[in-house]
Amino acid sequence: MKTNTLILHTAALAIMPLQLMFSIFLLLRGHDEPGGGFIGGLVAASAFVLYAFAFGAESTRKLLRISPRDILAAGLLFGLASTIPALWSGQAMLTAQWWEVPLPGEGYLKLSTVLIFDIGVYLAVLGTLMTFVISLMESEE
Amino acid sequence: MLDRLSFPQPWLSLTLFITWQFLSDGVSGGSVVLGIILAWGIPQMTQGFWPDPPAFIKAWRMPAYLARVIRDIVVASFEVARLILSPRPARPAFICYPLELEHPLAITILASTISLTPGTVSADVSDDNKLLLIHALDAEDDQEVIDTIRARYEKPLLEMFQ
Amino acid sequence: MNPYAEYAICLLLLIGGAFTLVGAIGLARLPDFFTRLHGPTKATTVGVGAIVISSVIYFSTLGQGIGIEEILITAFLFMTAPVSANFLAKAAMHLKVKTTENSRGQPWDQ
Amino acid sequence: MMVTALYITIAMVTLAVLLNVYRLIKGPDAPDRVLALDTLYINAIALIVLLGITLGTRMYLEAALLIAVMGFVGTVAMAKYLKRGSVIE
Repeated sequence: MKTNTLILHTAALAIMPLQLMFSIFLLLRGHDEPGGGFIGGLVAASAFVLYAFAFGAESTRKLLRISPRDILAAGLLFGLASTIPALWSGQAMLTAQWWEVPLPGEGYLKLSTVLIFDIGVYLAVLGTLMTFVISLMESEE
Repeated sequence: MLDRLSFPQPWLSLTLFITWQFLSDGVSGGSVVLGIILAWGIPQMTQGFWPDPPAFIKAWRMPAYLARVIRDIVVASFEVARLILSPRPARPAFICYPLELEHPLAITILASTISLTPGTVSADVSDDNKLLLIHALDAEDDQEVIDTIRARYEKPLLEMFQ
Repeated sequence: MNPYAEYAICLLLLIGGAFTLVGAIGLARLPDFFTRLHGPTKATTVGVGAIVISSVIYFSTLGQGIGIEEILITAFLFMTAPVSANFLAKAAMHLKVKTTENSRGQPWDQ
Repeated sequence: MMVTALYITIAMVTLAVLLNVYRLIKGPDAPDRVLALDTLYINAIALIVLLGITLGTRMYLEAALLIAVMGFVGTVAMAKYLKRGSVIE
């Protein structure tokens, strides 16, 4: 059965950029306000799922460029990497470390192992959900 | 390599950048840098899938159209509220609306407008993008509904997407 | 607080609540699926839009700045409501949901 | 005065939620139930915004935006399921 998905195509293309931006926003504000890697990854995954509904599994793979399994693996690596700086300075594993990088103009870019861990969670959630959805779609075809 | 560094959809990039400045509570060095990265990166991901842009969009006509749609939405909701609360049974009907617009983006805008305005919901587009199926909550005459939509919404959109 | 802002907030809140309620009444009492579709797409979207705008006015008179989140919520609702209505209508036509006797015309078979 | 208006609005939205639940339980066909769920999440956004005004905080607005984003994807997924008999393609 073929249906005309014109409206969904256009809507997905218009809504996706907003969802992706919102997911990055949630990821970055996770330190001291509600938000964080998990929910950010969920919103990003929902953007790609909407895209997959409109255009199919094949073009979603093309859009992601990297295999969703590799995204998941990269997320786990980031999570592991965030534990090492604490060991370096002789503290217990996963203790948060903070660095402040001065920016041109005023203000500091605050970097921390918490952020690296959050990015890891973000990528892991995104990778897991996209692995589910894309392989389910391909098994149906 | 050069096209990797360009902004394929300047309007989308600008919208994303401005929205990001508001989201991150005021303009600062970090928010500008991140905003530029986002405004560049997100359109890069999706640009290949947009339909070819129409030759020329008269974007300055958009505010007038939006103002008309918002006014109609407010009027429409009072009309629908009256219909829902009145004891008289409504006369629902399915109407086939022949489209004059051709560009997918224009058809989507028209369909969304129809869904949000007086007593009509756009239900489907035919496979050749020539017909729009509309469900009207209370229609005395099919032709009257078609004429209203043609005059109020499709004409301005046709002028915009030439 | 500025009394005019307060009147505007009250008015928008009451309008919003009334439309949300009317949308739900339409959903509960109209005869068939396609007529029920009209309640949520129009009345409820407008109702929630009015409530969200009253929130914008309230927080900006408190001096907390104009909230981008509220504007994003409104924009998002107005972008998505027609799309989901369209999708549900397609699904209902595919399942050949019954329509009331007094409705004219039939959805074409896909 | 504003507090009164706020409470009246909350009462109206709550009544709307109850009517939606009635349609969710009764709704003769599956599309009716999905439509009721769609309306429910929009009403939940209204309730969260009203809660934010009552407590005078803007902290909950992100939650409302999140519900708007995820609810839409959920409705599209369920409509897709109804159309094809399976969620995916």
